[in-house]
Amino acid sequence: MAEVLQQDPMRVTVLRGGPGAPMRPETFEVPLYESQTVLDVVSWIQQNSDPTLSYRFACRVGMCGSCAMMVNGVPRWTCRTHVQKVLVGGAIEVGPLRNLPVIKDLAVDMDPFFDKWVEAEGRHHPTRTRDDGIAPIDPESADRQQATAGIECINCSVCYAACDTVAGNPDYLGPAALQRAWTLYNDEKNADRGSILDAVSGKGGCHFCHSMGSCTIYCPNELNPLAAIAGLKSATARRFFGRRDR
Amino acid sequence: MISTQHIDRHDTDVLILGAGGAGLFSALHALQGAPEGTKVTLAVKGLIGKSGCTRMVQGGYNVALGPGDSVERHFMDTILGGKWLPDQDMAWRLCEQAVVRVRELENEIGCFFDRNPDGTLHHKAFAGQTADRTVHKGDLTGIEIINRLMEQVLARPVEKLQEHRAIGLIPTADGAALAGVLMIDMRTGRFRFVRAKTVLMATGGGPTMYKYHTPSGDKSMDGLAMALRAGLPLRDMEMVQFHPTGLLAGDHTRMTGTVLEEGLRGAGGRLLNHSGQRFMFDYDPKGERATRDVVSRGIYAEMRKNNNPEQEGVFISMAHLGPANVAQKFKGMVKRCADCGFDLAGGLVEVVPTAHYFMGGVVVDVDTRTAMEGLYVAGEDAGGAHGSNRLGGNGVANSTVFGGIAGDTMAADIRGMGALRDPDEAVLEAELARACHPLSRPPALVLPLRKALQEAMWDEVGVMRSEAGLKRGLARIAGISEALMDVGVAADNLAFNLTWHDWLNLRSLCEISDVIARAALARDNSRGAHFREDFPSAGDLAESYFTVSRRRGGDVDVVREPVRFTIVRPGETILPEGEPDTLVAAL
Amino acid sequence: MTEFRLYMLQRLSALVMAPFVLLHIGVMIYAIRDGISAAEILGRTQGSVLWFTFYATFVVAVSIHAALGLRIVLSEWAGLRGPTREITSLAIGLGLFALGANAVWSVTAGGTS
Amino acid sequence: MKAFPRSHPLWLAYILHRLSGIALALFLPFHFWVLSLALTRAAALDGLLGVTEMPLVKAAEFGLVFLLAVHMFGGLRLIALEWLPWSAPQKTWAAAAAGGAFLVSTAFLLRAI
Ligand SMILES: Cc1cc2nc3c(=O)[nH]c(=O)nc-3n(C[C@H](O)[C@H](O)[C@H](O)COP(=O)(O)OP(=O)(O)OC[C@H]3O[C@@H](n4cnc5c(N)ncnc54)[C@H](O)[C@@H]3O)c2cc1C
Ligand code: SF4
Ligand code: F3S
Ligand code: FES
Repeated sequence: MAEVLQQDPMRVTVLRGGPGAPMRPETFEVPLYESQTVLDVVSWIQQNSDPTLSYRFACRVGMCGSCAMMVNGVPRWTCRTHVQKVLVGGAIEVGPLRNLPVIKDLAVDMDPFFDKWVEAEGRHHPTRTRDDGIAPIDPESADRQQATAGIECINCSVCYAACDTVAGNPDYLGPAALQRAWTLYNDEKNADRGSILDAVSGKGGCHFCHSMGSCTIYCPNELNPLAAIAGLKSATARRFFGRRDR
Repeated sequence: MISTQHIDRHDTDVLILGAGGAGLFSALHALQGAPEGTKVTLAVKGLIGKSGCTRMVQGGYNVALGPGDSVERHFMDTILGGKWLPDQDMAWRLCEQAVVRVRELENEIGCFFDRNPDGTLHHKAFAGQTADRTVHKGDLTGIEIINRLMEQVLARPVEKLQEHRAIGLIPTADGAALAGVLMIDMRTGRFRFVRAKTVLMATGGGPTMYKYHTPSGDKSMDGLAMALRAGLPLRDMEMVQFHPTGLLAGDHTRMTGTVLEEGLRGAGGRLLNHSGQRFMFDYDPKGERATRDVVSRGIYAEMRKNNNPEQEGVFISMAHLGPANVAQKFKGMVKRCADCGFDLAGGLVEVVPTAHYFMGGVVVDVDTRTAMEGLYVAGEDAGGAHGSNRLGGNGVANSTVFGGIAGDTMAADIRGMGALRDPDEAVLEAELARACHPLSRPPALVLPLRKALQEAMWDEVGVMRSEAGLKRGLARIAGISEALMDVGVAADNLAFNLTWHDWLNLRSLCEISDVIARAALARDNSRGAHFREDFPSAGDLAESYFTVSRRRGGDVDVVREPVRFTIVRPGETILPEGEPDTLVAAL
Repeated sequence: MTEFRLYMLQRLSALVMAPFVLLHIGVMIYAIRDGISAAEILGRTQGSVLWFTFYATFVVAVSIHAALGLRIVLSEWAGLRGPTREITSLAIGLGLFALGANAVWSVTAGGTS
Repeated sequence: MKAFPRSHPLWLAYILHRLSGIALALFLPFHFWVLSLALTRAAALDGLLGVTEMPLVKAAEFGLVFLLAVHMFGGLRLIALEWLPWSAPQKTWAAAAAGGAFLVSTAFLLRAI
């Protein structure tokens, strides 16, 4: 079995609270192990030290995108963040994900994030039915490559937490939803691409992005929402100058 | 004390429990098929689109669309893989409808599965298949399926009850039909009773009562435990599939048990024992490429030989294939290991068989109806389609196919249903009391008991079983269940109280663990995932039976029922004469 | 006006300004070489239709551009929303235009030609 | 709690652009006012322009041209990024913008001294 790595436990400061209870830091001592993630640390506290600590996870392996938190001020998937990577002087700080309402302690309400996903027309608009065959699509075509670039987004909201435009503008759709719209815009199976451009040109649309790029820097999946949003801006501008939608 | 006075009451028409492939598909189909104005409610223990295992599907989705493949061939593979135990009508429905469902996923839901250079769908062959049949999106197929489904559901008028945990199926006073479901709004800690004309249970099973397990943390057999308490018959409950290569990283980390993908062995990955020797050829001529159950037993046997608590597992080694090559071919897997501190491409990673999938489940008909009016079951909660073993790629096919069917069926059945039914208040009260049990006990840690159950199941009811072991297992489970009743949870703040839910998880797991052990005792032969060291032979195929477990009074009884060979009999095939046994080129 | 049109207006006004800014900086560098005097400036600009058009276009563009730019800053950093924000940024635009027009007029009106 | 760290080139380019935009918008009314003095009170303008010889004011002037240059190059970079086909080396763009700005402003400073 894995050994406790050192005598001294790490000091873990957790930001706790929620609506009705102002957020306050609380520090715990947690034994340090080899191969230990931040999610393990938070779980250790709940399972051994303070049973009322709230947080969220599901898959444990970076697939579901429900365990993101602020770790030392940085938004991260906690299940895929090795403690050794973030330990500073034997301590770490964990807080709820930024830019979303806190439900309790480390668990945030992700509904605004998904409402915006829907608002950005972030869903397939069919051109075929289940009675038709599968559309033949050249995987190397330029459009498909653009669509493929952002498809592995797991909607973890890390980019959303990293973006200062989201922080300042509650209407802003945010990097992930806009990236999804760009993916669909380039998907040749998707109907009525014009409606996607309409959906991202509204009061919280892609034009509010200041290309600050924190989304791209912090996306744990190495996706590039900045580029996707730039793609949307250029598509809308092209349409403005009278070029047809593809 | 919390009483039924404290329950929020809520009504809907169609209630769906769970938001995996089965739950989400049923929501879409119910909306498509039900009369105008029908209210559809989705209640889920986690977040929509984020919880459950459908999202974690890596390998892909089996569908007979590949070159030369046919529904008949897919069906035969499923029956042979299930060692003649599947319900043949369900298996047929699965294979036949998978074709429609994949087209629906691609064309209506918006999934994009990998293509060949000529633009057609790419198919690969999972172990145990005789054709290239598995469609996939890289090795993140589940993310593509669930993200696309989730978008469609979120954009439609579905009532969302997220982080609502179902805790009890509440029948009508006469017990003839289901009235509704009791749940906990986990965010507030309040109870809510939802009446519905039809309820789909799609909570996804999840054998997380084993020391090593792959499913997501929200799955804890709640659905099957509820069904058991409601007196429904459960079949094939002894059938727990182990994946041979789960990560072993210590019992302090949630990474332990998570899957290292099948493709690693397929590509030539080697398994080495504690002394650095390859061993799989001692167990099977296919070596590391043998089927999951065989490799799992091989590893288990090596572990037992070594019997060293300091170094429990075996190792997977990829380096001989060239670390750079491995890092490129298995990018996601290598990165995942690296994030957690392991070098998969160049070093050794310790692995162990890990409980992966639960073949057993509620007895249903081919339209997902159960013995209780108003209750439907689909996905991993339903038994029958896989028999004793699920083929890789048939899991997500099963949940999406039968989820859609459940939606259609509920939409049709609801037309003939009158008013909402009233619950049996006595059952409601009993379920409430069950959930509140720990709140009036002195608080203690839940974790040690969870670990104890996981050890007991791994030791006695795991990869290899015997009568003596299973009996020991039953005694250990009973002891843990009893101890759990003395573990309390502080009741001062029930909002998002994970510890209370840990307690409830463990309660469900104990209830179902007991059934698994009993069903395993009742099967005195070895089929698929179920291996009895004291009965290693498969028994007479023509006399195949499946187990049905059911709670009557306080006790669970297990009976054997003969498999009905409605489509094909052992020794026969439905493939046309002259069809080759396999279309997959031997490696 | 839709947000998208405002965005286009802001970007296009910026593009209009770009050559002006370069030219303006160029002129400044040239002018400042031997120190600046009012007479010098006025001698160059007064009565010139060209300079008038040059600076007038700049003033129009910069009023639009800066007002729209600050409109976003005000909403993100000062939390201004709805009519408050629109009126404030309109005032900024008009104010800049008024001051700018006055300046252009002062510098280019009168003189010979 | 630790602050959210933002010190990567793209974010710095963003904040530089925003602050320079705001500073320009604050300076512009003053600039217009100075010019408007031209016609009515040429002497006053001369007085003001004379002040530009003082080192402190020199530095301020340098700062303003720097701001204008920074903002313009930053803005052009943004528009290129948004409208021209996206190219990956983003950071190069940002660096080039700052570099260009610095070049122009030093040129200005050198000539002015
Ligand atoms: C790591 C991994 C890899 C896999 N790879 C493959 C593969 O390549 N191919 C394949 O075919 N199959 C694969 N499977 C199996 C496949 O994922 C499952 O068979 C299938 O997804 C089950 O779908 P489901 O809809 O029944 O359940 P799930 O997708 O698990 O969903 C269950 C839902 O029920 C909810 N729930 C649970 N309890 C409650 C409750 N009490 N109240 C309310 N809601 C509740 C959960 O939160 C969740 O939303 C894999 C499984 C795992 C774990
Ligand atoms: S783009 Fe990246 S960071 Fe943003 S939600 Fe998707 S996966 Fe997460
Ligand atoms: S961080 Fe925000 S401002 Fe744009 S480039 Fe990314 S969305
Ligand atoms: S728990 Fe799923 S991404 Fe971390």
